[in-house]
Amino acid sequence: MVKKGIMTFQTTPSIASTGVTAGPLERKSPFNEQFDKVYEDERSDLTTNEQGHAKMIEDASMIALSKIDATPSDADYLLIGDLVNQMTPSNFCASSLQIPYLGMFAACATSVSSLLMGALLTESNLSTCALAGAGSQHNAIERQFRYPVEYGSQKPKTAQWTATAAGIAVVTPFKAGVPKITKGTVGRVIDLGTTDPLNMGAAMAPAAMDTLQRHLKGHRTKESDYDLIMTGDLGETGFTIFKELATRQELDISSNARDAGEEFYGKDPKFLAGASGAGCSSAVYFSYVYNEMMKGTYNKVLLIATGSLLSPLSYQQGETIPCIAHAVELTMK
Amino acid sequence: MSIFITAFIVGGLISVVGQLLFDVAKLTPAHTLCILVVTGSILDGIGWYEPLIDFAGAGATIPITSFGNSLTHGAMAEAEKHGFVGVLTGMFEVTSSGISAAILFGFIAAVIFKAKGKN
Amino acid sequence: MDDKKYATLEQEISPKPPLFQNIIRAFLTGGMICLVGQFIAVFYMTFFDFTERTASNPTVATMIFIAMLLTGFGQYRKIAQFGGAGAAVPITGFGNAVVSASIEHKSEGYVLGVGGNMFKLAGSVILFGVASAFAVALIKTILVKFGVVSW
Amino acid sequence: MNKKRIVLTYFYKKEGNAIRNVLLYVFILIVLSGCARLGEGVHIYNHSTADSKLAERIFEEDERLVSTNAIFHNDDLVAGMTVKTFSRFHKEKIEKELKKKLEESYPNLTVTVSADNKVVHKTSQIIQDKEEEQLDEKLKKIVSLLKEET
Repeated sequence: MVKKGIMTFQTTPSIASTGVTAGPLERKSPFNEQFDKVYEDERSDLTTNEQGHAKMIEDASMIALSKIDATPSDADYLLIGDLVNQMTPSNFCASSLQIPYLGMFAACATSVSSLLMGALLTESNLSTCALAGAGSQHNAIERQFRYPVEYGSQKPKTAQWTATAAGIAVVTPFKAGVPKITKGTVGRVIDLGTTDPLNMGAAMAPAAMDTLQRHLKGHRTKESDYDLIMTGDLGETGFTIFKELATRQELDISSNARDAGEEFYGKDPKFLAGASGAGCSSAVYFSYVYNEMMKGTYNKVLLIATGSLLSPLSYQQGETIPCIAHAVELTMK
Repeated sequence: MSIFITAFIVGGLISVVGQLLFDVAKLTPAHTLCILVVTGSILDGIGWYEPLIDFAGAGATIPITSFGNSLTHGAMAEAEKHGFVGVLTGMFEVTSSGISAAILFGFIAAVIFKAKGKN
Repeated sequence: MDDKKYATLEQEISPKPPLFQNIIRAFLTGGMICLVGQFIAVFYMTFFDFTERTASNPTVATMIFIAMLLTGFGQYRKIAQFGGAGAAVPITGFGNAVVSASIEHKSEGYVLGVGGNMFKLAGSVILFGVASAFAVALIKTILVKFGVVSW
Repeated sequence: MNKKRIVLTYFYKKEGNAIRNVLLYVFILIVLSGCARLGEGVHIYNHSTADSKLAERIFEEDERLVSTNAIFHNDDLVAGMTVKTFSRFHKEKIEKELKKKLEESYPNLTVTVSADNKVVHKTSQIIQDKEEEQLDEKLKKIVSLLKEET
């Protein structure tokens, strides 16, 4: 049954293992303990930020594969993405891993869009081991979208800090004892005319709400069915708006909704509204959420990763910020 | 020694104007700085900026407005001597120590430093 | 939900910049930087052969040098987050814009990276400085020729 | 890895020291710039044949001045003056006015009047040290410094 982006996976592809790497600053994160590898150096001891970025994704992939005793030659597909121009870090990572590669781009929602793609390939019997995930590196992304890292500009409280992290999940056919991908919803691009690139949370919140509503309606489930509904990187401002929108739609998510970006740095005011970036949602989803599901804390989880599809060119030309959100439902059973 | 007090106050007030352009007029830093530079240039044209420098010293020479002022001042000094041709030649003669210093130190910094994502 | 309705909702929920606090901080930071500049100017006047007029050049250069060090050690960003326009408006902010862009683009090499991107942020200030200086000098020259004002 | 961290922490410590040092220098500057001056009022150092009384009156009568250091030497009259805070806006005007007055009173002398900090400082030094040798050269230097434009 596939209709208007509503997906149900009959064979329940499973996430056999995950690998998460993070930069040195991410030690401040309350999820720090859950990360598989934390670098001492933000460039992973390489010369440029972009090389460090590629290395981080590569290491995450290798860690994820090693957990199921596999090597890159056992993997069928590499479905990864990042935010740098033309996704070069992902491309270089794919070049060194030599796994058949499909570049994925949904900005910060790449973690879920790649997971959905991995599940589709597995569902249709085309893949037995697909790597899905995304990464971001603070310096490389800030320079891409905003100002040079050392440039002094006063950021408002709504601004978010791009996380240095990468998260990779290995999607395999049904496997007992690990989280399974049961449902998914592909988001629509929602653009409510916001133009402030330093308030991305507010731009993305309506997209997250649209996808949540469509997911609940399309799969005939209720918001209270989920142990956890986790949005990607709305940040403090965006998440507050998201909850307000939910109240207006008469959805009660006060007890089970959380936001990865808001919590990523432990609500440290130094990081303003929280974390953002493709690495933020994938790191939290594939470490904390995955581990908690393995422990049995959560059984049914809805992950809604949000992404703002802007470029420095588009907002300098005065365009609005179009946003997207993809949802994936995981169950432990 | 009152020059130190006036420098502090005038420098602070020019910064406050910048902050108002940031927060109230919602301008980007680049737009704000351009407006201030043009303002400095115009103030020099009507002859108000030099008295301000006399009054506040570094309070008027350190803000970016002085950049517009020094360029305009150079151009006008040449224009006073040579008329219309002076406006043009003046433009090529005047430089700001700010630009040369920024170029030189920017290059040195690029040799020495690396960008860090620390918070 | 339409654009306008959402815009009001967003305005309601998004935290406003604390205007009063920002102004105080900008005043203190901007004032402090100018005060340091004044000390440097007095230093040059006292120990070297500079008058009030001529001291401003070495003062500006020294301030940019300090801005370079602060930028390189990652401190200027913090000053700017605290002081806002107080750190952006003084010439040190201009220095910071140039230095930060240079450091950032070092990875593309000294010619294409540093040379090509140094004025990425500060270039507009130079453009408008030079253009407005030209316009103002031209207008003033015309006015003087017509006898409306004198030099 | 470890070594790198040690180097980094060293730099951070250095940074703290650097800031402290800057503050120290600033403090020294205040002390130095504060003490090398003559106090308020008119200070005249007459090293010529001219009568300085007239100049003294001109300076004393002008209410916008805080202090004046005037040096008469051969054919030169060099005066450095500190102007009241809010009169600094009209510094140039005051300089011109006084220069005109002095030139009228002393038609034989070359008059240089300036409210520039540097001139005040230099003239203070000369008067305090009661300098006689090389006075000519020193005065010429002051005048030439003032002529520099940028």
